[in-house]
Amino acid sequence: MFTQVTRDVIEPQAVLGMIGSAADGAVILFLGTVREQNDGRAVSGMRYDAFVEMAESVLAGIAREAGARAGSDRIAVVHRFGELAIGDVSVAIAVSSPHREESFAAARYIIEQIKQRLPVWKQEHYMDGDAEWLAGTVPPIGA
Amino acid sequence: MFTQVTRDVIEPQAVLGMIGSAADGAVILFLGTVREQNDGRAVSGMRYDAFVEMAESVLAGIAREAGARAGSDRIAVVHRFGELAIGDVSVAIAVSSPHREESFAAARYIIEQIKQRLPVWKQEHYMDGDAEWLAGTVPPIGA
Amino acid sequence: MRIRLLLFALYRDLTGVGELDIEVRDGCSAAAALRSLRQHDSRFARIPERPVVAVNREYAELDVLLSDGDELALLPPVAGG
Amino acid sequence: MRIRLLLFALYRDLTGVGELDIEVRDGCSAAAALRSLRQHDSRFARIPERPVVAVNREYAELDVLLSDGDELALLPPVAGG
Repeated sequence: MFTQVTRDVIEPQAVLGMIGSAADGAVILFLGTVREQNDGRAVSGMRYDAFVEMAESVLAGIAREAGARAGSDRIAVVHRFGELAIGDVSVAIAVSSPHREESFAAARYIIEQIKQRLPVWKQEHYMDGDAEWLAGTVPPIGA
Repeated sequence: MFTQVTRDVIEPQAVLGMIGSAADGAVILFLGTVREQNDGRAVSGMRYDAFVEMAESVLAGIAREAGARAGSDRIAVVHRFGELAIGDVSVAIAVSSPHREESFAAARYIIEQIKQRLPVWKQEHYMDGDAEWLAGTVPPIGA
Repeated sequence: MRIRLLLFALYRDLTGVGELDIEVRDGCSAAAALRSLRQHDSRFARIPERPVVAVNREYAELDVLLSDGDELALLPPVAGG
Repeated sequence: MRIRLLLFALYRDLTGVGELDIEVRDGCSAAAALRSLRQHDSRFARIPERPVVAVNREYAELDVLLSDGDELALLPPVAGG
């Protein structure tokens, strides 16, 4: 199991290389990428702010939970922060498991939990020079 | 949209490289791989037989259906046939879309339909020298 | 009329036949072509009486009528992925 | 006692403060520390009265009691992924 919150560019191939096993028949890779448009406004880039130390620990917890549900420890999750350009990968989630149901469910669980609980924030920069922190989600306390 | 039924080794990175767009915030890659064990028997390898010309056309149809549902034409699917070793990728499905729900649903739809409809057959080779065609699924006629 | 028969995977192993051109009654159905085949060629005895078929690379019902030059494929239950 | 305050994203922009060591009453709750902060430092007036907080890098209820040296983070609603 591997989790990381990093300022470095995410290489999908490297994340994929961290999982997989001869026992596994299914591999899922999910990538979140920066879109050129949001709610109809032209986006020039995105700044991700993170409470890095806490995010590392929350992310490790999410991966452990997903692993327990999927019955697999072949899970790698990397979340980026800092300045991202259009098309840049903000998050990569890779899971492998004997059968596909578990991999799909684990990848989905991880991205949903990231959105609910990871102490990370996005500021969109718009083509018109404006910038805005995106409305977020109040994390369930006790999680 | 790209679909292919091929004897060549599948390179996940190449399949991933065929999709994605500045409009998309989510990318899914699903890989099916050959497992070292099935139903408790040690597997040494797998032979995939395919009705290649028909499989190409069925696969293109499945991708089109998934694209219509997901509202995305950023879909690439490659299915391999011939002799595969443990760990080899038998199928790669890549989808990108503005939001993650559509990508997850499209990838899942494509793998389920492949299992129901693609004219492809698997013969498992076992460590004890035995070989067996795996029981399959009767495809829904009219599909 | 003449049709082309294709067999795959288990059905090819059971019959030892991958491809075969056969003569059938003009305008007969896929089911009729298969019945005639099973009667006249013992290699086909082990193929199920009502296999999944494809005509010209599309899944078809067994009662579909064939035309000269059609390609009739006998398909074991599929197992892709 | 002394605690360390951390602010992120919108809350850092609203206050101009990212990190701050503050003196609070011994054994007070996170809520009490925030009330005192809002009364004595006008920069914190624009922070919601009941923000999400983390104490020592774990989400916590506002009525959690603090200890000397604790790290109290004020977290806007999160938006990862």
